[in-house]
Amino acid sequence: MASEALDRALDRLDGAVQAVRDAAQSVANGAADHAQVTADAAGAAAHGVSGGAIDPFIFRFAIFVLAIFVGYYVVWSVTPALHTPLMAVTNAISSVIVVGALLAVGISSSGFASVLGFIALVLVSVNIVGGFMVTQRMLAMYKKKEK
Amino acid sequence: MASEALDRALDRLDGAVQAVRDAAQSVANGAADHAQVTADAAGAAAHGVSGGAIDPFIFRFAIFVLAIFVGYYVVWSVTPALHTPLMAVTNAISSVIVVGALLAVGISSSGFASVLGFIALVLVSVNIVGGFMVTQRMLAMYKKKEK
Amino acid sequence: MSANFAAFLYLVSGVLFILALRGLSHPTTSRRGNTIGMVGMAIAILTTLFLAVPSFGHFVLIVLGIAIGGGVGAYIARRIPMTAMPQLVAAFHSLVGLAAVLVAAAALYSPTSFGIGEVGAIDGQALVEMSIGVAIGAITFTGSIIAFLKLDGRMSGKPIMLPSRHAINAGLGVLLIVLIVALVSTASATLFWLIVLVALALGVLLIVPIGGADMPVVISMLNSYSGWAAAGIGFTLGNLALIITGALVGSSGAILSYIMCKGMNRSFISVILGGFGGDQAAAGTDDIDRTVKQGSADDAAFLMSNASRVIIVPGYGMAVAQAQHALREMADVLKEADVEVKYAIHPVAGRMPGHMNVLLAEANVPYDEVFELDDINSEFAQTDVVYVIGANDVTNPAARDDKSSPIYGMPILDVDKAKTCLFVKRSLGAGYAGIDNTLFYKDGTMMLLGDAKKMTEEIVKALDA
Amino acid sequence: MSANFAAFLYLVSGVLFILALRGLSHPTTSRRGNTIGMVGMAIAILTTLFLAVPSFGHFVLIVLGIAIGGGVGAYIARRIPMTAMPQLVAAFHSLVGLAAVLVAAAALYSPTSFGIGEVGAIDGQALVEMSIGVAIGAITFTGSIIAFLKLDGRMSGKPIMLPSRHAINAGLGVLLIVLIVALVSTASATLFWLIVLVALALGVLLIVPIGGADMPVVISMLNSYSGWAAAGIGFTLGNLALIITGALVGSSGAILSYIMCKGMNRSFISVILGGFGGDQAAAGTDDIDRTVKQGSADDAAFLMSNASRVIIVPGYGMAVAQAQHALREMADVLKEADVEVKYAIHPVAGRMPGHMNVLLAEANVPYDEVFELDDINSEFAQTDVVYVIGANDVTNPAARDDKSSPIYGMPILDVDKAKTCLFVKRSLGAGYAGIDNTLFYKDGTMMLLGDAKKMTEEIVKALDA
Ligand SMILES: NC(=O)c1ccc[n+]([C@@H]2O[C@H](COP(=O)([O-])OP(=O)(O)OC[C@H]3O[C@@H](n4cnc5c(N)ncnc54)[C@H](OP(=O)(O)O)[C@@H]3O)[C@@H](O)[C@H]2O)c1
Ligand SMILES: NC(=O)c1ccc[n+]([C@@H]2O[C@H](COP(=O)([O-])OP(=O)(O)OC[C@H]3O[C@@H](n4cnc5c(N)ncnc54)[C@H](OP(=O)(O)O)[C@@H]3O)[C@@H](O)[C@H]2O)c1
Repeated sequence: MASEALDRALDRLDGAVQAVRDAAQSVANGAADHAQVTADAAGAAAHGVSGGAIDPFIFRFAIFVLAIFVGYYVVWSVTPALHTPLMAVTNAISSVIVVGALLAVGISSSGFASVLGFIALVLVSVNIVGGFMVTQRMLAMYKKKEK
Repeated sequence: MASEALDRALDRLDGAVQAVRDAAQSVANGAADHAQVTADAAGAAAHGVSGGAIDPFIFRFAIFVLAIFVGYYVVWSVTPALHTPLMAVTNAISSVIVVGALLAVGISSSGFASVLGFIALVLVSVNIVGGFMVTQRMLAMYKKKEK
Repeated sequence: MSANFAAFLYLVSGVLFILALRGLSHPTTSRRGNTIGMVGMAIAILTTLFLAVPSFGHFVLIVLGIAIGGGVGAYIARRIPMTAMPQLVAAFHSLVGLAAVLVAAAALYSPTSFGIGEVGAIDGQALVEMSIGVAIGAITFTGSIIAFLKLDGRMSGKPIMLPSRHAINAGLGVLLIVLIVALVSTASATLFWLIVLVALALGVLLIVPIGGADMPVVISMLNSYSGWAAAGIGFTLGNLALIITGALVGSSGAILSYIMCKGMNRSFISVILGGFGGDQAAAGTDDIDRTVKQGSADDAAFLMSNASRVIIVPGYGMAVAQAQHALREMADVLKEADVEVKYAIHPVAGRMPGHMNVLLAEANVPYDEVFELDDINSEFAQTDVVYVIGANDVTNPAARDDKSSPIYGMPILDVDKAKTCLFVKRSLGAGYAGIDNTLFYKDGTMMLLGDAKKMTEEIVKALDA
Repeated sequence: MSANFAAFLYLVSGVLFILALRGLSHPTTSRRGNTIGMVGMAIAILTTLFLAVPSFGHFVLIVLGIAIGGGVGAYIARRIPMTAMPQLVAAFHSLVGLAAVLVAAAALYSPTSFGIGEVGAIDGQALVEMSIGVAIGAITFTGSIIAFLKLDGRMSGKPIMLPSRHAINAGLGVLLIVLIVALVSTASATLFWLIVLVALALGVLLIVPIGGADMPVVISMLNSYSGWAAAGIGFTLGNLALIITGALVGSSGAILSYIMCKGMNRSFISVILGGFGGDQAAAGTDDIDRTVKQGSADDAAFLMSNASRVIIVPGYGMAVAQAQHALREMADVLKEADVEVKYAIHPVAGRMPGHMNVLLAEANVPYDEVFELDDINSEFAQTDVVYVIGANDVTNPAARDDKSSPIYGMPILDVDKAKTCLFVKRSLGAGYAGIDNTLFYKDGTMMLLGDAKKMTEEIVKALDA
């Protein structure tokens, strides 16, 4: 059984090597989306029917769709009295785009990209700190009747 | 620039080929989880910092977590009057495990697996048809006052 | 079909299942919701067939399997009486549990068709997910069978308390974990079947000590389990529809269990540990030395026809007696005589959530005459007659007033605040909780002892006369 | 840190954001929710730093950037008056929009650091996602700036109607799509910046024709946009935190827009097409030929101190006059005199959702004295005095009774059902909708003409006397 499996695996090895070669070729040609092709081809070679061969985009899309459902429900459950803080806090959390700014400043290979990233970083930092703090300030004001 | 890219791509090619070899080796050794390793290694070789190198398990887990949130909200929004149909219909939809049974019957390489799959297929078919139909029957009874 | 497109379609099917449950937020949208669910299932099945195209022979086999199972399912769905819904749900759960076990076994013997490796060399992560799925599936299978037998009356509802059962269960649980670890490192089929065996035993042992009347919580819990099992298999197959559905069903069961426990003011743990309820519910007929006002159907008819507002409180006894149709007739006669009639449903009236609502719907009671506890509880004070039919615990003022009562803290329908309270039941016996109901001895209460259906029919006759 | 672990942490951060919004379902849990949100953000930032470890120099740069931005943010957050929240939110949105554009540009010039390919050879899918993100980001940027200027009064609220603006906008939209397609096939930086330019212009053109008073809907819509932009960038980066957050923020903005449109009984489309509202709100002071009963602070004090129940209805005018503190004082005096005081908030009172609630909270009004329309509307009939302070449209019975009114169908507070209705405003002018309010001429109404704050302070004095 092991030798049979080995044969099959070797077939796949060939496939994967071919895929990697194709990908290298496409890089040389300057074509886009080569990375994807490599990964998919290699993945497909190594995987079966319903396993890891799936484009991560599908997963991300699934996550996106489900997050919209969650957003729908979670926002409808916000009490109207807190709609203003809701606007402020969604503002703050949408600044999680800071991860992009950090990548640009921290590890970018282009000076221009670093500059762009730095500006973005300053802007979203205003938003993050400002957004959370102003929400905090508002929420601190909501009090119950003292008994 | 193209030749520099080609060099890098060739480096990666080597990595991917090595990964595929490793995988073949591990198949021969009968070790588990080789397929995953192959895909990951090949994927990692072909991708950058935050791209497709991520184990699909993480994505599936994210989907699972978000689906639990959705489930939480969607079930709490079910009117108590329909809790019995809810139990019946969740029963029906949990039979989507039929996809596993179909794979087992349809394309399995082992006769025993096909037999198991066939039994599973019959059982879940009872559930699917029975569950949806009995829900239908119940729901058809809920009527508004005629004005 | 490409794996990507298939994954997308599985996602679509998962989303359709979400929308199916969402439809249940209101009776008017619920039927469309159910149809959406069917579409989702059809998409999942067709996608699988297109993704992994079977040979003609196998295709025939598949059609055959679906036809046999579907036929049986359709037959059951058409014939089952509404009062048997709790049993039916339990039986269906057991099927899902067994199917999960069989699918996991098939994956073990034919890993290539599931894309999880080769025979004897299955992906480790897949083995973990699979063995969790199979263990939960097996527990669901036998657990649901016990629940079915208890609910269907084929097995005594009395809790069966094995000596040192907690130790045994804990031991089996540990054994299960050890076996799973061993399976992951060896992928041996023997270990797999050992896991199945242990889990099957655990399923029986976990459920037998739980009293028959706690079965609804158990069913919900098993429903939740079957969801998690499906999700486990979903991870193995990398199938989005299964993962999403598993999470949905898992949450649904958990929430329904929670609602029931809260409605009974009991902790989930105490239900699961078992030993509560059972046949003692029939006992408690001892201290009838206190005075009880008893009445006849004629008395009841007289009182109700002279009332301007009547609230009907149905309970488990109505389901037992199948009195819902007679009840609806009675309400019709009263409404014709310009009496305002409403129905008040306690969250745990009957033996499963929403039980009373289905039965009333079956008898064509419009759902806008049926109210939940929170919405109607303040109205009892302005009500002339309350007609309590086969309900007991859910009206017991001890839950509200007597701190020493075992059901203290459970929300109840304040039927004692109405001017007159008519109680239809066969005896002065207790309900499911086995607790005496002080309402029987109250001034404003009139007991109508007898079978709920017969009594109601007699009242209808008296009203018509 | 491995990419897998990082992805897991990003997921955690996304889930924490969900829990942060969930906290807002009640004031008591809201503060914890906000803290959870901060933790989520911290996790996202730290994960990124550990995943793509910067050199020391770059690290210093990052700390500097965060310090500068954070300092400014903290300063603004501390100093901003509560009445300026609508402007602030608009201004913050513009920052997110611009940041999205800059991040996308950085990705274009340094694709390797984002893992989306090489310069000049960027992954096609990433380009599509990126250009959608950048276009939405740019529209959000300029659109929010216009909204900010209008809300802050630095630009006239009057709709600016360019000739054939729909054609221009449609043309720019088509151009945008063409440019995006071209960008995907060439990955040219010039095209990228062209897309940015066109989107910036579109942002301005889309918002200028919308009247100042419709800005709240616009802000919400832009909030939603900024969410979708974030999600777009999230797809490019394959970052779960961004994708989840984008979807959350996108839904949140969309739902708030919907709530506002429903509260105003207008369609979202009619708001977006613009041309409504603006300075005509100050007009409408013509037909004062009908009799109006006018009163003084003393009259009001007398009426209220003799009442047993008073309901206060605040509106936009209270915010303008900053009268909330005086109002709270008045309520305190009344409560000491054993008058029951409640506040009734219309869903679109003021100029943004929840506007009145924040202002009242600022003045230490306990939130359990503040009620939503649905919860209090039936109580007006049993109320002696309603104190309407700076509200107008939300009380206009025309919305309920006059089918020809442009606001017909908008839910209103039934203040006209109370025994007496005190109206504090500066004139008999109309509110935001520019419609005459027939309530002013009703028998039970007494107009207290003057600034809301001054009038309330005078009433407090009169009550104390
Ligand atoms: N709904 C759920 O999801 C759920 C789940 C778990 C547990 N439970 C428990 O179930 C109970 C439900 O309360 P409940 O008030 O509906 O029921 P109950 O308290 O169990 O009382 C039912 C009553 O119906 C009477 N009865 C039985 N058969 C009858 C017949 N043929 N004709 C007339 N009367 C008949 C019985 O009295 P006689 O013997 O004197 O006739 C009994 O007292 C609660 O204690 C609840 O905690 C409910
Ligand atoms: N909240 C939201 O989210 C939102 C969003 C979009 C649109 N809107 C719209 O905004 C309106 C809100 O209704 P509303 O009743 O709160 O406000 P309104 O109808 O706009 O009326 C506000 C009134 O306050 C008076 N006022 C202004 N300054 C004052 C001052 N210093 N002292 C005393 N009175 C003063 C004005 O009358 P004088 O000039 O006579 O003083 C005006 O009639 C609705 O039409 C709604 O559709 C709200």
